[in-house]
Amino acid sequence: MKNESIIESLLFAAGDEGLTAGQMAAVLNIQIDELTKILQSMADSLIQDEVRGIMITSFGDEYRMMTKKENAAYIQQLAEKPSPKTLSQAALETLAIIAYNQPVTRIEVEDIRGVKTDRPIATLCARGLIEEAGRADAPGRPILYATTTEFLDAFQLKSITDLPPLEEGDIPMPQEADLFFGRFEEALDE
Amino acid sequence: MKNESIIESLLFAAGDEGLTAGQMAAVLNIQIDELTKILQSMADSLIQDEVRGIMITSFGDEYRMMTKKENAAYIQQLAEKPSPKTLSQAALETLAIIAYNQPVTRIEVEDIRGVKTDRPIATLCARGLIEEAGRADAPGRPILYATTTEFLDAFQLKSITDLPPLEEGDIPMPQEADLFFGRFEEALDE
Amino acid sequence: MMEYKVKIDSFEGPLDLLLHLIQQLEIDIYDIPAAEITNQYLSYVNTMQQLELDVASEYLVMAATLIAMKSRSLLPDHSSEEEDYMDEEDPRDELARRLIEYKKYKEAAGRLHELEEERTKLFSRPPADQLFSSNAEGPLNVSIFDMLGAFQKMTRRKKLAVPPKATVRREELSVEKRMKILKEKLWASKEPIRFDDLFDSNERNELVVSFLAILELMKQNEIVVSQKGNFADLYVTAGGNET
Repeated sequence: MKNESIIESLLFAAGDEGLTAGQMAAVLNIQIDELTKILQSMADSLIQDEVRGIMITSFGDEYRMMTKKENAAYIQQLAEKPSPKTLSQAALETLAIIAYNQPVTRIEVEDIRGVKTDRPIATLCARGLIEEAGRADAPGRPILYATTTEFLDAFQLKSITDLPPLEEGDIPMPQEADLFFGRFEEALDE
Repeated sequence: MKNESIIESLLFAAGDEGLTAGQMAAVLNIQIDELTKILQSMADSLIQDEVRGIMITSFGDEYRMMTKKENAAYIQQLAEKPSPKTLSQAALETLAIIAYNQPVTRIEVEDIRGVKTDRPIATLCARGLIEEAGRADAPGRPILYATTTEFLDAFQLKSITDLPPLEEGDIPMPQEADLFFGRFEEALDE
Repeated sequence: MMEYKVKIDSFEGPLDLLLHLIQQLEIDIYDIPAAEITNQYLSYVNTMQQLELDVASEYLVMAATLIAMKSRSLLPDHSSEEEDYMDEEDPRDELARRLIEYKKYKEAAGRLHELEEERTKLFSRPPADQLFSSNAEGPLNVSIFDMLGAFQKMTRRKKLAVPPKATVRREELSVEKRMKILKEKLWASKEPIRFDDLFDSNERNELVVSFLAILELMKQNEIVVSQKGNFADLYVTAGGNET
């Protein structure tokens, strides 16, 4: 059953965002009915198989891969044993996005990372590497974040302009607004 | 085998941050030897099992869960953005020279390439593939460069010793030594 | 002419150009014919200059080296003094050594490229937020390179198209269909409808389609949009040329 392998790859790579049956069926080029049947049997066997540590959950027609509940305590243990002197991948990613896009909201960071980012932001704030820098002019007036002088110290930078320039296309930017207004302008031109 | 389930959960949660054998062994409260044995058997059976779409890879002392190569095209179909650009020839040559000779100064790289190499080095730094590794004990104390763990990740190498061996090229070499011994033997025959 | 330009531009430096010539002319790298290679090399560099390409100084330095090598080869042959093993080194040997050294890494670069391509076929997922510890303390020991590495790792991940949240309807609406739905909704309502409430999906495509539909309806005078003042909510009413 090659389809099961592809579904596992897709759900894994989709992260916490999940995928709909429709999206997966389209990729596999099969009927949604057939897809949901495969998904159901995969989900069942994951639950029953003691050797497996992940499961498939569904919400509406959205499917997500998650760790099994009974292993939550072990994951928690991992979180409680931080390596003291370095930052985690999650924190470094978050920091990089803020440094290159500042000031920026949490939602924008999450949009780029594709995963929730409350905790990394809380820790970076607690560490004094980022700080609140006003509010965005958007619904809900979300907090904007920017790097601090401590950030410059920690990374031995004279100023924020000292950050190594990234190549064109390397900086993922939140683009929703641009797309929207791009099409809006097109429409006006007509 | 409950341990396998926990390991799967841990690797899944860690995502592309990966985990060391030590971290996992600590959580499971088992010896590292035992853990690596379990990991190895899990990795093997994932590769062999056609129904599975993920696999366990290792580089450095870090283990990570990844999608299988043969499913790449399906994931690409759902991807919002194209893959990041691959490196230019200039950057690749520079990286090769640094990787095989590290730590090495910019001047040494330029000696081999026969051309200025500031920009490729800046690009490689910005990509996190090389980093400064102290200063050479030479006039002007030039910066030394070495590859990073991100380099290992970007090229799927377990360690730096995993680099494909440098070939002497397909230019037929008149072997100095052979010539010498050839003549030596001739002399003995007389 | 264009072909030339592309070709010449694609050399990584004088050594790369020389390797190309050696290959093209099928020359033994250990016995480089100084005159021939110099002439070929100079004609390439000339073309580059004629095309007003920015010829790196390294090309000119190499040109000078080659010319010196060529003139030496044209000098009367000293090889009659065959016994003189202490003869100074043939400059061609030094050049061959450099070319071979460079070629080694040029080929290694090719193999790295293949590995890089293979790597783009593997994907992982973002680390779970719950894994992230918030009680890290002590002095920080990270460099800018750690940050850039993490950042690159992230760009290699694939962000898959996010399914629409909450609303399940996935069918794509055309602007025309959307206009019809909006019209029905507005005509059915006695009160003006708040502009924001006309968008019943957060999905980008749908937002754009709805928005275009409203613009079109305004243009056709099918609806009237009103606002009490700057930054106040917009209200939409059916109106204009009802038939």
